[in-house]
Amino acid sequence: MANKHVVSFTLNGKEVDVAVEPRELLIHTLRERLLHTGPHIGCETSHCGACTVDLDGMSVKSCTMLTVQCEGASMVTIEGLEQGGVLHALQQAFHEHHGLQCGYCTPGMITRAYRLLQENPNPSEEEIRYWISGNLCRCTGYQNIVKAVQAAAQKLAAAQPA
Amino acid sequence: MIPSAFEYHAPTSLPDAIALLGRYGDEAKLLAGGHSLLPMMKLRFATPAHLIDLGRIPGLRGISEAGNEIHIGAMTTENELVWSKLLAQKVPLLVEGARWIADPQVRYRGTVGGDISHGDPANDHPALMLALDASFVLRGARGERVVKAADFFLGLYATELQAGEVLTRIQVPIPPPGTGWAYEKLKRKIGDFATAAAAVLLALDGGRVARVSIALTNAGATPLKAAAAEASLLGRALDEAALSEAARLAMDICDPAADQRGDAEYKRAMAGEMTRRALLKARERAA
Amino acid sequence: MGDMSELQAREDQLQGMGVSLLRKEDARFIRGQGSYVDDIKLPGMLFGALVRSPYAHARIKGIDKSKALACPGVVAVLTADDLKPVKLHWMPTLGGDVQAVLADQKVCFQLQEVAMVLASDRYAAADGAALVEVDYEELPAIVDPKKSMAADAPVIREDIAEKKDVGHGPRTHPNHIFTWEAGNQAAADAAFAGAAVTVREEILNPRVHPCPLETCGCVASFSKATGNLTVYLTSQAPHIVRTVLAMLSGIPESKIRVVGGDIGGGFGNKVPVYPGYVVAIVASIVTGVPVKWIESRIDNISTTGFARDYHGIGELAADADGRIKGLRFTALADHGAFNSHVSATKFPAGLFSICTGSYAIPNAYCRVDAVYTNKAPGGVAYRCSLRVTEAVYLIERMIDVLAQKLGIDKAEIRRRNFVQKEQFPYTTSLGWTLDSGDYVPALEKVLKAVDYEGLRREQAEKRAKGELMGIGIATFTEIVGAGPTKACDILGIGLFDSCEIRVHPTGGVIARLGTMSQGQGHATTYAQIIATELGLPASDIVVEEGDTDKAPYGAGTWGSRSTPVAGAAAAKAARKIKDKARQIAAHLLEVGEGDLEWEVDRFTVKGNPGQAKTMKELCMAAHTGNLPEGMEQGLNAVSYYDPPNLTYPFGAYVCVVDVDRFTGEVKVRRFYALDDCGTRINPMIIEGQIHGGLTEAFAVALGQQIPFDENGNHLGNSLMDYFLPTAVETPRWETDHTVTPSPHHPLGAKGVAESPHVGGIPCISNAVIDAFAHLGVTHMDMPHSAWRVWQQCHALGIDRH
Amino acid sequence: MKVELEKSFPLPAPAEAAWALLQDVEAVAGCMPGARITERVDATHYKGTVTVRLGPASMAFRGEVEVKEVDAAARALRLAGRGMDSTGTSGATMDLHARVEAVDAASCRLLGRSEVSVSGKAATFGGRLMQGVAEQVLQQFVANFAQRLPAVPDVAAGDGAAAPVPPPQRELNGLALAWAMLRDWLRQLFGTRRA
Repeated sequence: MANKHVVSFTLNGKEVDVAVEPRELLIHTLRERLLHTGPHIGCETSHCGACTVDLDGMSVKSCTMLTVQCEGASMVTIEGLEQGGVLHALQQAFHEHHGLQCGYCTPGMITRAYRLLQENPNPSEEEIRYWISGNLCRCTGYQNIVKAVQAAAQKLAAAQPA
Repeated sequence: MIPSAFEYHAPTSLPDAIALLGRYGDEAKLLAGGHSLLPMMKLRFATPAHLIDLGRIPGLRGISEAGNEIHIGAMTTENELVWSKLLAQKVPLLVEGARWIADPQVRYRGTVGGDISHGDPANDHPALMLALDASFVLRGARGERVVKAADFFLGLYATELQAGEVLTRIQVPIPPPGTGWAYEKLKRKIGDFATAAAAVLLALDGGRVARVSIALTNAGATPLKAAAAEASLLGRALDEAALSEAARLAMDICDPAADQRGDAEYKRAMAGEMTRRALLKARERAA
Repeated sequence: MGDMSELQAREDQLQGMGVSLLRKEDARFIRGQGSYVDDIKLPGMLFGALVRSPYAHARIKGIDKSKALACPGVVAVLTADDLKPVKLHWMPTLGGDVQAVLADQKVCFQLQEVAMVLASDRYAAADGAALVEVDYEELPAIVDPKKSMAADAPVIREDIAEKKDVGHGPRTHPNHIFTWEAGNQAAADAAFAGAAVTVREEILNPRVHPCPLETCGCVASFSKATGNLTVYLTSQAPHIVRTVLAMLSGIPESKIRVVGGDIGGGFGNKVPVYPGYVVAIVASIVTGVPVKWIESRIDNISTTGFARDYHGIGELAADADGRIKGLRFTALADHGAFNSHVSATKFPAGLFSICTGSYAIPNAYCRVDAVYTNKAPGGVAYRCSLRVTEAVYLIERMIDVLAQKLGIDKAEIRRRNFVQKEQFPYTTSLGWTLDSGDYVPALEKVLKAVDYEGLRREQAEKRAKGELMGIGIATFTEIVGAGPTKACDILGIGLFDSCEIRVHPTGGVIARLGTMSQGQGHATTYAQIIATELGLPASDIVVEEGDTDKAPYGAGTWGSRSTPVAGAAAAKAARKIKDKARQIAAHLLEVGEGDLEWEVDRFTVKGNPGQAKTMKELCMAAHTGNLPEGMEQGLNAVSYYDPPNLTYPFGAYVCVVDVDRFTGEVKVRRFYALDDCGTRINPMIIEGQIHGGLTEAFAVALGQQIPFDENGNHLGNSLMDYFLPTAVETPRWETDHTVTPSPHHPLGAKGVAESPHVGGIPCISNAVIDAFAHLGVTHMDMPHSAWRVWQQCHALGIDRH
Repeated sequence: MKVELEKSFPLPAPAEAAWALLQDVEAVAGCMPGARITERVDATHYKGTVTVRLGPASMAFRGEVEVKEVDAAARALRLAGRGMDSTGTSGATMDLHARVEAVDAASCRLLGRSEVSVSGKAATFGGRLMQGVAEQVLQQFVANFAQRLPAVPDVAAGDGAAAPVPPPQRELNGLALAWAMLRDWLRQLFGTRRA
């Protein structure tokens, strides 16, 4: 189609350029052009959070964001959390505390928790439940997700040089 | 759930944005956080030919103190309100209100200006601003004008905002020290709009109501100022009789639309209940 | 003792049954590397968008494709007329009916599939779909099943109006599907006639939707060169789907490959075959390129696989002490516009006759009348075996109603009616033989854990103050693991399941099964079963499911049948391999097989434990020339397991709620769930399944419902209205267990994932209604949303200050 | 999703003039906010479009209008309309009974009873807004109708002769809504609306 905009942003540390129609949703650009299929589409009305990515230090629902709005942005998706072959503490904790079942909400959930722990490194159970309430999970009942986030928080805190 | 095609504009100055609005008129829509507009576009209820993104205009964000007012840039996000130390200190009602808007992700993107100019009585800021007696700075080709919240909300999705105008700033009078506050919101779940909600500011003098402000969310075509309820409370202690009368008078002005949250009767009753609870909580917080 | 610790070390190394082994499948999911259907991208792939009807009931007077075809990127528009030549405009359903693939002359429910627009990408497809012009003539719609069989009711299914039978016995009205009954009506009536006390209640299980986070979809890829059809799709039962596709398309089943891939939750929604799949497949056959169809969330809730919509009437007859003498349950079942609910041929109302529950009820009768309405077809089993939630909800509600009528404590009345331990196997008056159970200790353990007496005292104090506190109990018995082929089949195919195991020379194992995980952790659980059976470490055991080219035939994963049926097949296949290994060991050790005994991971010579062959050694040996006379090389086996009976897991739950009488809000203060699923294979996974099932029960009891207006318009089909609880609303769950193995299952295991849903819903309802019991309230229909609960408070006048 | 409205409005014109205008379907349609007649099929059948705007949302319906009854003696007529929105995802039907009642030589009352029902997306997502929208549509219809009255050339123009298609009226928009809503709102404040 005519009327394409070239948009540049960094995705998990890499510079990317895409030529998109203004109406193209970020989730489609990520999944179909940039083949980052970690973020998923769950509800399309910005309720479920399966499409959550980290954009300029904010957790955003990429199904309710236009790619053209992302010019110059710095983005992190689930694919960017593992560093040098080492899983992020959250990824490890979700595994160790059985914080996932079908895995569909997991990328969005972990990406959201990643931002939460940067804003609040030592959240209470209440705070975790409140600040992940933009992410729906149909399998786990959240109990083990909360455990996993708490465990990751402790691990990250311990890793900080005192 | 795919929007229809449109032209995208990202002006970097307010005059440019206003010029674009003037050029495209009805064909254009302003894009702030996008969490009201984009879902409507994905459902193809809204099919603007031009989308004007306010996101690249400097100076539309931020919270500052100006004399006896707090000024909030229209593009300030809900989470910025939630985390603002200044607001927590000067206008805690807005922090409490913002905390229960939508969900964390939506609050990162959703803006106070978008929430207000959308003109949806189900949004929370309209009633909050009504309770705070805030004013809105509207900028258009013909310059700037300031409209009181009380004069701004005209009907369902209908506001004083004229074609070609942009809401740039919200001016909130700082309630006097000792003023109690509360936003009591009943909703089905996180992410939902209010079944009913009440915003209250309350000042006591010797245990009697000296000043009170009550506004209701999602109880009619516009946010509602419960003037009669306010009047009934002045000079009285917040006893059961006073609370009941205030709640009843608040319910009297409600004309809620039935939906899956409840029928008109329930929503009216909940508007009364939220008013009562907000008054009680505000009293606890009043000095 | 050193020897013991050495044995223990070997045991630990296996990570077999009983261990909370971390899940093998997590590795890809936590990295965002799962492979769900919408992740699949094939060269030249087209995207299909469905055009759907805005009307619940209307005649199609014409379809104009021209504008859509002129839309950039649009390749084709398919309608029923385009499918007719290949006879694919209608398809058989898993309920014995037929369903329109694309609406043929009329639409019978809102958002029914009318046309599919094929385009280069989903944006162009969406544009094209908006440009297809359909001329409708609106017809009066039936939304309320109670009006469906009225004399003057409009005929919904003109295509079968003349048919006297649609697969399940005689029909009495064009909108009637079937009437099914079980038990002895005369005996039940007699029990009621002579009873000291009887109770009756109308009890609704409203229309809800499983709503997995991933919607349904597929990628169909037909090769004109080879004639091979590959379909990646969201299915809980890939092999059944392949069979249906073969029946439908005439393509040899050997040339059809169905791949399940990773499934983002199913909960019953992904069992049926949906029109979208079929149109995408036809589209690929027609165009010769791959075609992807992905359902939107709104379409998912509106059109695929709803559950329940059972309008029940429960009646119990008892003596003065509350001992139940008779049961009469009937239900009016709203199946929507096509009978596409998934049921075993002989059980059109599923396993509804499990409705005698955990209780010894001498006389029982139940009947279900199913009707058509202008609502979406479906009637799937939402995290349960078909119609078991409805059945258990009825009995667990009714026994509370009976207790209230007699003024007997709700725990006590259950004690008085339980089937006793020594009575198992116990055959109910409706014909099911409960394999094993031990209900009393389970209930007592829970009552002690929550201090039931203390809770009742607190409730009395609260009531004195006018506050509403409710205590709910559910002591349910489930029926899962369909099922004996003599009783259960779908489209004539018996509901057995299968496992094929291949052992490699160095001890690596690959196991393939006919089931399909949607998050249940099969790759881990099955590996643990095989590890224990074969004495090879779970870490070296790879489990594959869902690719019909690789896995042996099976009926899939639904109705908690994976462990009861496929898990048994895995054990059986492993035992065949173990038997061969034993022969090899005897041969190598030059002793008789009878001289060998099994010790964790090896065969040892009785009385001479030094002499042994480990399983690892035997794996290699099986691939050498040094084998017993006439024995073939290799260590492979396949087992097809046809269970002798279903399994009957049970549980005892207690729920405590506080009700805000001014807003109607219900807060679940405490929920204690004790489950008995027999032998526990992976406690961590079991607990996770219970958390999830309880959360879905919470959602159903307190908020889920698919509402319609009088014209059949959806009033709440997005996640704005449809209640999926967030972490904030979801209660914290307390879990517990007892172990009563199944006598007929090779491992003693029963199913578990559905118990918390089936038992949780009545437990929460019972708690909410118990909060009003002292005010004379005996029943309130689900969902117990704030609005509805407030209406009860308002009617009682207790919402005033 | 159905909404029924019954309203009566005073008009500053003789009953005959109002009745004449009422029978001019093109003109009447012209008074409907955002509506216009695009084709006159025959004396009683017309094709047209209606655009309803509500804040950022708007829906354009295409459809037919039929004059069901005309009762000159009672100065009453009945119009029926049905249409489908431009994306094919919503349908709407309207049944309007309108009657002109003389008050005195110079003024009359317009009595309207309408039943509007919508299907599809509009019912699912717009349902809760319908009552409000319908009332605004009607109120603005009457405002436009009253406006037009003096402009009626003479009674003959209404007898069904092919009248020129009137220019499309301004759509139901925020501002127009605002005034009407403001009125309701004020009425609410004075508490006169509570039954």
